[in-house]
Amino acid sequence: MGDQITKDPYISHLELGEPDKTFLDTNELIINMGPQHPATHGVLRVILKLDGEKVLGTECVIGYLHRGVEKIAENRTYTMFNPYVDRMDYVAAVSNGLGYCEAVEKLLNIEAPPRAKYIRVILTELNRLASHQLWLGTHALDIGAMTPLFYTFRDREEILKIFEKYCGARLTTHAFRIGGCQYETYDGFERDVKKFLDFVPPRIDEYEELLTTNRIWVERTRNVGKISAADCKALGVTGPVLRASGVKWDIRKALPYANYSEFDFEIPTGVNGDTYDRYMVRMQEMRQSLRIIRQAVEKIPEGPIMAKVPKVMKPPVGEVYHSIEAPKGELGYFVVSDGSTQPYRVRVRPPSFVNLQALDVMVRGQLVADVIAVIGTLDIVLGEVDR
Amino acid sequence: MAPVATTFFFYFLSGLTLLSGILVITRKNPVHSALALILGLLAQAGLYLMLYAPFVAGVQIILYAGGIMVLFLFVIMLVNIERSQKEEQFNKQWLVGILAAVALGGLFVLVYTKGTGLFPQAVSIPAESNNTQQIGELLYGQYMFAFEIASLLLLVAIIGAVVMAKKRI
Amino acid sequence: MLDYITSYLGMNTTPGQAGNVFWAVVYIFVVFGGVSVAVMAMNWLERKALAHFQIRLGPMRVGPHGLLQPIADAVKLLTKEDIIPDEADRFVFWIAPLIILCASFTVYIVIPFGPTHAITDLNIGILFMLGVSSLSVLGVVMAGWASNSHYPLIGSLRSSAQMISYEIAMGMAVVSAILMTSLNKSGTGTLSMIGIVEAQQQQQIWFLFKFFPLGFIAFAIFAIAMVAETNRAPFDLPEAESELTAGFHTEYSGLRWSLFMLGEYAAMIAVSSIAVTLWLGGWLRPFPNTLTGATWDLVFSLLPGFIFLALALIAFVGVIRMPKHAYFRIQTAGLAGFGVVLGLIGLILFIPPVRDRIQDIFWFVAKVAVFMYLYIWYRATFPRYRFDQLMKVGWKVLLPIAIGVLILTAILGVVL
Amino acid sequence: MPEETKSPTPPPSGEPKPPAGQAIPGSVQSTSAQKPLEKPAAPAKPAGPAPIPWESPLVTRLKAQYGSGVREANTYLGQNYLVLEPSITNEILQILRDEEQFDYCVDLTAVHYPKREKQFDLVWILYSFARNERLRVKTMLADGESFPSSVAIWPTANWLEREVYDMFGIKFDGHPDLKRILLPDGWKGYPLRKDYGIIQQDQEWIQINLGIESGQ
Repeated sequence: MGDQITKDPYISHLELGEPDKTFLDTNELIINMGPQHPATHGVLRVILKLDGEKVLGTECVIGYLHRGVEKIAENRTYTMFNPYVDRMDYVAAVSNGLGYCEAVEKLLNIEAPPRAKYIRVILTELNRLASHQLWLGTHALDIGAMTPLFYTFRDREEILKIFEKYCGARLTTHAFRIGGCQYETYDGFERDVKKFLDFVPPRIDEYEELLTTNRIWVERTRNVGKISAADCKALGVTGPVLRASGVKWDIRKALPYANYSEFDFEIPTGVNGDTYDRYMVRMQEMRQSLRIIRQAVEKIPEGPIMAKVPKVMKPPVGEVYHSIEAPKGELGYFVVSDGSTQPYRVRVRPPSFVNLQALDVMVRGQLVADVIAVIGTLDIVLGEVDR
Repeated sequence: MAPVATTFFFYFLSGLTLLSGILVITRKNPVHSALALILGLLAQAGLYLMLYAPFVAGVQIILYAGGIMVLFLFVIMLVNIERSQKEEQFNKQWLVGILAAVALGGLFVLVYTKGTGLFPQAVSIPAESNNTQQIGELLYGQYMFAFEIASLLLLVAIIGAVVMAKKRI
Repeated sequence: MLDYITSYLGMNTTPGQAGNVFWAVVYIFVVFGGVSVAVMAMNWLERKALAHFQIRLGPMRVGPHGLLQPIADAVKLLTKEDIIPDEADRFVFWIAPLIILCASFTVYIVIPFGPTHAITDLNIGILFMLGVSSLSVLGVVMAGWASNSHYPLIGSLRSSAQMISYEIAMGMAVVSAILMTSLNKSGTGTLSMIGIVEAQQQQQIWFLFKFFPLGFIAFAIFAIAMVAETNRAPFDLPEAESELTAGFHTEYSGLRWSLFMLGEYAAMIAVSSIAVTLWLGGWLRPFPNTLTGATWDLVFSLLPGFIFLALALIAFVGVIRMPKHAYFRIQTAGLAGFGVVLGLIGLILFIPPVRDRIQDIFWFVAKVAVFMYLYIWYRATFPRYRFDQLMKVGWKVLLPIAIGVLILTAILGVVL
Repeated sequence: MPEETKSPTPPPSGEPKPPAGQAIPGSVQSTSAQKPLEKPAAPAKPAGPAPIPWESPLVTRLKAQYGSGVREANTYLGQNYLVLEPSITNEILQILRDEEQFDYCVDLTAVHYPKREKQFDLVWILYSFARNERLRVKTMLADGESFPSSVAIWPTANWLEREVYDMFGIKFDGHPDLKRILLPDGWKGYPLRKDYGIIQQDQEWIQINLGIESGQ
């Protein structure tokens, strides 16, 4: 508890208004939130400097879950490293795999066959839905609403069942391989997905019924953790947080990967950039994901699911940066090859890590309870922050 | 309801009041002092009950024990206790203290020697059931002016506190 | 001695008023025992109901449908290690849960479960209840301070600010109900709990519907404030687990922690009892004016028995639906036994003398149970307020409305 | 790492060689000036992707201003990158943000080449919302050399620079709070350097702080 917060405000030129000083100055309180705290979504430690309940500054201490993923990559072959990426953002493992596989494919200059791309899109979007559902449940729980957690976990279960049927794993799926997909869809895959598409929209309505117009929910989230579009860009914040601030930017549209350019979907955006808008953006994103999945299931072509990939992958010397729109923002892989079987360097650009940096800007001058709401709304996964 | 063991309760509550009073001024930790004070206030509430003044007793508990003392504790907790604990608690006011004690003692002796004749004897034990009503009638009838003055004083105090605590209003 | 004991039985008053110490002690044991059992039942009910709100099953293992879960919990809590932090103020740490417990149990002295079913009837009954229940703030503050830790301290500061703020709105709402008691020919109101219910009986209306919607608004304010008073969702900031881990009782464990819980649930039942007494006619049965006559009296007096029989029936349906496997034999037998007990209670409630004396208690408990269910419902539905919003609701919304209702009630009371 | 990218080794035989430069997701739209794979000096096996010069008004402007300070401006697999002299890099980064609308610093990282004289590649990945264009900026640093911090240009560089410092030991001048971010403060060694073994750990730190003999 005795830790001193660093004096320097982190982002000094973002013009943070000095919090009002009261005439009768109370003692400033330094509180250590985490690393084991029910609302920090893992092992995040936030040191809060408080004036009463008002936050004067924060400092994040991270790294408790650091496993040296990037170092591991340098000592594994391209194929062997593939399962490791699932362990970063473990609630959206499929997205991680997609990003890595596409980055290496680009380095190898090969392309996955169309059917594989469709399978990838379906699974990735399902995973986005699952990730958002998990976010919604935990975020609502942080703000004090218990019930949505159970509703979202019930429906997330259906997605995980599809994953399990497809590749045998529920969480760390390792669903994709470099060059395509390892597994052909199982019998009844389309039926399962279609069934899921039919029953989930009413369930999303159900979540919204509990929260969207709930007075307390609106009061707890409106004008909380506001961040402007300019600040978002300056801080490199991406994903739903950026979109909630009004920037219509989604890598799926801006720099399409896989075969997202073939699908018709919209980018939901917010106006105020507050927690409520981020909530609404993610809720709409869930619906858009369903839309993409429906199109993909209907249009999925027959054909091979694996491109011709050499047994021993030796990408030519070179480097490539490839990023995808993960549920949490821009997930990028910067892969450097020295021509050997092992990547010379794999740099992961983790959305959670970069987004977490905005926490300080978002909570200054707000109350302790808002810190919880903002940590929730940033949708961080500490496995990805710390890697 | 017939009174039960009146003498016992009187001495018990009086002793409790005295004991808590002593604790209030001897404890080094201000929180302990405040807690002792609460005990004293509760004991006083009991004494009021014995005087057939249940309304005053109830108000004593609600306002003093439940409200004001909590605010006391609030303030005590916010100041730095470690520091005030180490400081010398008793300041150099022995003379004033002794004078006050002598004066109070003289008063007690006077009351004791003059006996109950000093106070008007209650004509009858007031009916317990409409005690509240009587207090209300007195407050808003006979003592209206004093009552309003008191509330005005409190209002001034509230405004003063707000002005002091807040730079901008 | 025996004469002393039996002399009360003929009296039509509470043992406290009769000055009968023996029966007062008996009543105290019965009421406190009953409350403790009710707290356990509430514990089970909360877990089950919350689970069903959240599409879970809740406790199922200990006893049939988890019926023995509260007992298992109690045993667990009693046998857990009792940790006192090194830096804690030991005496205050030790006494804080006791204060909360005492404060929430003492109020039961004046709760009228029936015209004669109260330990005693004070002529400042409602004032006494408010005063004593406000003492539980002290326990919270002391617990938070004595733990010598930041989260409990913040939790206790929040808690005391919250409880004091809402007490004011609550008090105003209560006063408007008390004003209504004086609307009789002699113009004398009462603060006595029994007197308040009797006033409703005389005026032939629950105060909930008096001067509609004034009574209803006052009741709504009280219903909101009482949730805040007891630190329950959506006003559970002092123990907001996601912000302050567990608030003021973060550092408590085992027995002491269970005392906090006991105190909290007892306080919930107590404030619900106040609401029932003030606005919902206390022990009076529903529709005493419209559905009058001997037939309806009989129907309503038989209702408790039938409800218990229905509960027994539900238990027996559960027995039938139990899997027919040796593994479940004990559970099935337990559930059947439970059903038999319920059925027996139902049958006993049909005996005319019992029926007449018990039905008041039944209606009172039934009304309180509605509030208990509401507590669970709130918890399942609402997110948590933020502290400043909580204060805003208390001071800027509830208090002005409560004062307005009070003034209007006074005016109407004078005019009408 | 221009040394490597300049002369890509031909890929091993048996590797499929789909035509390069087409349908690569994430490729940059505004590089229409590029001519796909027309390098005359192609080796016998023609299809290996190779960096090709990147021609765009941006490069022209920069080259006009800084001349040979812009050491390379190439496109590899449809991705543009600049290799700059360390001395002018910070200046150019500022220009890229202010004048060329690269307002989003996607990532900042480093690559370690222990055999080179200047051991480190410092890599910025930039993105422009207005141009919908991604750009990599690279510069080379020797061990122990520090580099001006770009926190003033993109606040997001704060943690990214801390991570580079944590993992590679590259110091950034003018960083508001340069300290380790993922590893504990007292840790010795920079794990992502190539000379740091994969199971190597700071035994001393582990013994002191965790109270165990070894972290293995």
